[in-house]
Amino acid sequence: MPDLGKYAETVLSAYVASIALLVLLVVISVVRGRRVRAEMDKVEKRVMGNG
Amino acid sequence: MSLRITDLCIARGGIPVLEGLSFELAAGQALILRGPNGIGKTTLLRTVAGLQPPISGIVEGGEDLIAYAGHSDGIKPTLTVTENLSFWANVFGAGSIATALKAFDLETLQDRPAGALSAGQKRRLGLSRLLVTGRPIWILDEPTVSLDVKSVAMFADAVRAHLGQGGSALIATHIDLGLDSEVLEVGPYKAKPPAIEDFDGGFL
Amino acid sequence: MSLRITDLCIARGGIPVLEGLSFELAAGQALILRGPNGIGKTTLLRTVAGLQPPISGIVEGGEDLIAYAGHSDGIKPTLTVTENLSFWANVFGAGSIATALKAFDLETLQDRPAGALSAGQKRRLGLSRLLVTGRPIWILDEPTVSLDVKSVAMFADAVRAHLGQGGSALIATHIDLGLDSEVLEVGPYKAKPPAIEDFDGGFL
Amino acid sequence: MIALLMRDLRLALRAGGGFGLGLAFFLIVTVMVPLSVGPQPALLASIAPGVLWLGALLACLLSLDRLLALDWEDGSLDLLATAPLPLESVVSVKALAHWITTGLPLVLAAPVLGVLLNLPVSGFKWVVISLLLGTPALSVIGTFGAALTVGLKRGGLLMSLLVMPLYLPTLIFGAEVARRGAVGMEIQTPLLMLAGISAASIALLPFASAAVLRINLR
Amino acid sequence: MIALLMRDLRLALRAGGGFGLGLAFFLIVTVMVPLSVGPQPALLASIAPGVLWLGALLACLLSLDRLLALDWEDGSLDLLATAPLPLESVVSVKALAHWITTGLPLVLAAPVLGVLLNLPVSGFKWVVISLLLGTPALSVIGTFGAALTVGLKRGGLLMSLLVMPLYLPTLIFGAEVARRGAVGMEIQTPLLMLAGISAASIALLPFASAAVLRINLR
Amino acid sequence: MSIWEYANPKKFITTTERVLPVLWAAAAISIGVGLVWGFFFTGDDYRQGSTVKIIYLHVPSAMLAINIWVMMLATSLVWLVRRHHVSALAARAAAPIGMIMTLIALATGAIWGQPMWGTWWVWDPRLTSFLILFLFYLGYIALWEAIEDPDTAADLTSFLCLVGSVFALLSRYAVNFWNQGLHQGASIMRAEAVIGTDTEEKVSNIFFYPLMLCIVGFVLLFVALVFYRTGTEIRARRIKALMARERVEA
Ligand code: HEM
Ligand SMILES: Nc1ncnc2c1ncn2[C@@H]1O[C@H](COP(=O)(O)OP(=O)(O)OP(=O)(O)O)[C@@H](O)[C@H]1O
Ligand SMILES: Nc1ncnc2c1ncn2[C@@H]1O[C@H](COP(=O)(O)OP(=O)(O)OP(=O)(O)O)[C@@H](O)[C@H]1O
Ligand SMILES: [Mg+2]
Ligand SMILES: [Mg+2]
Repeated sequence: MPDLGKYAETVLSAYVASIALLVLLVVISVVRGRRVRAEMDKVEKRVMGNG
Repeated sequence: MSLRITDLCIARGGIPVLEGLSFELAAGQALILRGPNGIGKTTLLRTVAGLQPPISGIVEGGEDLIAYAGHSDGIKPTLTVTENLSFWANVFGAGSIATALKAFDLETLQDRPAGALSAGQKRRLGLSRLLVTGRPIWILDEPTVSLDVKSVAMFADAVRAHLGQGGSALIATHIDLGLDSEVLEVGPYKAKPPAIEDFDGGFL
Repeated sequence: MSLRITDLCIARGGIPVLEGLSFELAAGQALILRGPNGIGKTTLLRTVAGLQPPISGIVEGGEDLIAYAGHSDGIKPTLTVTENLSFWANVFGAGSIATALKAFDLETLQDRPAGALSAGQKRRLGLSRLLVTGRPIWILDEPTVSLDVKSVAMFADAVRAHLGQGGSALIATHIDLGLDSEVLEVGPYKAKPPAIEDFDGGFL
Repeated sequence: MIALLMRDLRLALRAGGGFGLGLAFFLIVTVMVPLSVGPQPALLASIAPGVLWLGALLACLLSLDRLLALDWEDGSLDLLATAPLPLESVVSVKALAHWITTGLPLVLAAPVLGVLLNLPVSGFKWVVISLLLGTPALSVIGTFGAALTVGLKRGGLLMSLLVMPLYLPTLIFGAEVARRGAVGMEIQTPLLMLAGISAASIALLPFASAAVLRINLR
Repeated sequence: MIALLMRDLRLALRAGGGFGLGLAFFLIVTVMVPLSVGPQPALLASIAPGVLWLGALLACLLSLDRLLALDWEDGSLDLLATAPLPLESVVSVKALAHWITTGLPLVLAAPVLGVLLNLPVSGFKWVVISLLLGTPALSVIGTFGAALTVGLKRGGLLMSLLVMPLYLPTLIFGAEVARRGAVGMEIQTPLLMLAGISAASIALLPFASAAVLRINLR
Repeated sequence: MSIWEYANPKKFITTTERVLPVLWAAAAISIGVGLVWGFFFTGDDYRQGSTVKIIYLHVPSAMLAINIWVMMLATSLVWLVRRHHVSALAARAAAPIGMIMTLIALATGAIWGQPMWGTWWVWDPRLTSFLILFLFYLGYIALWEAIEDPDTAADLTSFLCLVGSVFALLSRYAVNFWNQGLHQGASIMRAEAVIGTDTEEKVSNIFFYPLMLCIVGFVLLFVALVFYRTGTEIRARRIKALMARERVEA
């Protein structure tokens, strides 16, 4: 851990906030992507099944 | 001056509802559209009136000749019957409102704000607008909703007079209007669902 | 459980429209109201449903037993058909929506947002609400507007079933529903304009 | 009643994010203030509590017109009036739904927007507390206004006009709490008044709203 | 087109005083500002030009939702779209009617409300001039926003969200003119910019509005 | 082979799916290495102390925030002119990314401002125009969400993006004018100086390479996210279409 001096809090909070936002974005994208993909497979199967 | 529809395919909400429709509407002729609820009559009329683009097919001969009357009448509740009507007369730049008021028996209601009319009276006002447009092709979506028997007859008379003057009318309705005109049953033209593999356009 | 109307006088916009109306609606009975546009059918039905007070006369036997369906259906376009219906089922605390969906052939439309229904489909949804209220007295204002022939028959069946279970119905309509029920022509009850000297009450 | 509340919340979520929009309006008003009065930090700090209150109030006000009018137009209110629920509880539930979708998010967002306006650090606590106490009153009073104007086509502006004077006492005491809190003055009296207004409005106004609504329905 | 203008003006007059309401809102916002930020005269004087602009802008914004939505709901827009008028001129006429019923009264009322806010005497002229130049842009931009959201049930709040950022340049230059004018600084640049924005918006935006409206109609 | 072939939804999905793993990995590696390098292995700035490390997050996110809007403008135009659905959906997919980037730039800036300028926020033109950009993203996303019909939504949001871009540029100038105007805060002048000199010096100093790596990483992350999210949007559209098709059959 480098010595951040008196600004440790500032720098760390900036990193934490940004990385949290980035991770949030990726997680939301992936979760929704998975859900939609599963849903599409389901619907496709259903439609192919009866048509 | 005849409206010609050729091989029309129309969609609602991105899904084709009717396809392969072709018909012609000549001067002096009326055509009644029939079909069960949800088949796509409203969609068809809006397409013919130019309010929405067709998926494919051609609508010709209608530009600036069409008067459209849909489910809602475009009536302003705070304006009087006369004011409502003369506004449309002005916009279309055509003729007097007196005959229109007469044809739909609105003379006694003339100075009432349109908001204080009953459902059927409002509808009559909406229909009388057709007469002041001076347009030859009428496109009407369930025009007789809420009308009593007498008013329906009144409307049929108005249509007959319009046809007599060389106009034409395309009418979607579930009831019998007493016009002896051709009937087009749209049910058979129901669009077949597109192939599922087609992964373009509408993503089907 | 019978609805009794005695010597009713009703007004719209401060003007009496119908007066001297008396009738009774017993369990298992349907009554059709007829009359030309603007005579006051809507006003009468709203009065009987308790939405507006009568000028004079008595409406009895209706409290908390009435299900009213007017010109508009109370349908939320963003909710699905099921959501719309189960909301009303919850509010009235009565029974399942499955039979209601079945009776009006809405099962295939179940998960569609109500905003994406055609005019007639929307109307069917509005009518199916009557079944989930569990209320015995139905008061219906032009229930068959926009319905096609098949749906009208479906509606008539629903009414017949309701009557069979001891319910009753008061229906204003311009068309023939195919119910063999009594018809009340309201035309003759049109209110006579009050004496001009009477400078009290309605200022007339 | 729970069904009604759930339906209203669901509608708010569906209709293009009813939740977010009041909030967004709040944000935009707060942004617009510096752009119109100028960017000086000291000036902004001194008007910050007032601006936050004013912004919250306007955001509330603007969302009122979807409170009852939609239900009126599509006939739901007619049907609710004939349903077994008393109309008093219908309007109360509607006010509650309005608060949850509008008032609460505003309270939570106020501190963030305080930063933009250079609100002094000591002020944050009191801004939040005063809004938390005051916004329920805004929702209930607003419901009364909405019930008054429900029959009018686009009564929105008229409603604002009617409701604004009714909002004044809440605004005055609320902003006073926030302002005094920010500079460390005594706040007990306005705080008590604010709480009193909220409590009394919640207890009594639903009866007035229901009565007014009944008149509008007929 | 004249018929359309006359109808819109008449409707504004009838519908519970469309003329008066924007004005009343303006008045109330101006009154609420001292109540929420506190009554100190010097503070008020320094924020007065900004507050007047902000109030005018909000009053404009709030009246937008009756600009097209009513005509949409009752089907008039469908009928107008099939009428011999080009849609571009329909939206222009509607924007003009909006300006006459909302913008113009605001311009006329601003000096009176300036008095309430201790606006310095030198400021009156510039407040009026800047509003006169800026409000037409507000109406035209607002029409675009209204056309975008016309298909949505109660798009009102969403419309505010979309329109507000578009209003910002007008607000900034307008308020700048008013503020600089009040303290006697040079105002030429912002005045030119303001005039430029107005002229360009009036010339170009109706085409965008008509295009958007056509999309919404189909 | 024309680039427009990728405008076919299926082709787009299969192609991107092939490159996505590489993109994810490259993005993760460059961001990871860049941030670790910057955070652990670069010294402090003589004036800003260790806060200079924030630059590795602040600058890439700020750059992306602006450029994503530009990309949305381009894809919107493509949709309006050529009507390729993928193009419109890419714009839709990019908007939330842009909004988050704007948020990161604002957050890091605000956190940085606290020690540097003694306040979280000042109405500096650059900061203000970022706030306005945030509002544009918000409105754009809200409009997409609010409209039911997908093609209508694509058309309307494209128009909003077009008109919005013009007004966003205007705002930028307006804001510049507005704050260099009346009472200029001294802190802002200093900030401008900091930003200005840093750019001059950075090219040759030790902060530059990790910063470049971070920028590259952010761009790669953006591309990966857009590809992935566009795929999601395409699938969502297909679900909608399939369900609607079921209706037609019923
Ligand atoms: C919320 C506040 C802030 C916002 C919205 C913001 C925004 C921006 C933007 C838009 C850029 C330009 C990126 C590019 O296009 O290259 C930038 C760069 C930069 N900012 Fe900030 N900033 C903020 C606060 C700060 C603070 C407090 C500092 C430090 C004192 C700072 C230092 C820098 C530096 C050093 C650069 C890179 C130099 C350059 O590319 O011009 N920023 N910031
Ligand atoms: N907004 C919408 N989004 C998606 N689908 C819709 C929408 N509106 C209607 N539909 C569907 O499109 C089809 C055609 O509707 P349309 O309104 O044209 O029917 P219609 O023949 O006029 O029926 P009705 O006799 O009931 O008026 C219907 O199946 C309907 O469910
Ligand atoms: N808001 C109002 N203010 C004043 N008078 C009104 C108002 N609404 C309706 N009326 C008038 O009251 C009378 C009764 O209207 P009502 O709606 O009850 O008629 P109705 O029998 O239902 O007609 P319809 O068959 O056309 O629906 C009509 O003459 C109508 O013009
Ligand atoms: Mg139809
Ligand atoms: Mg009636």
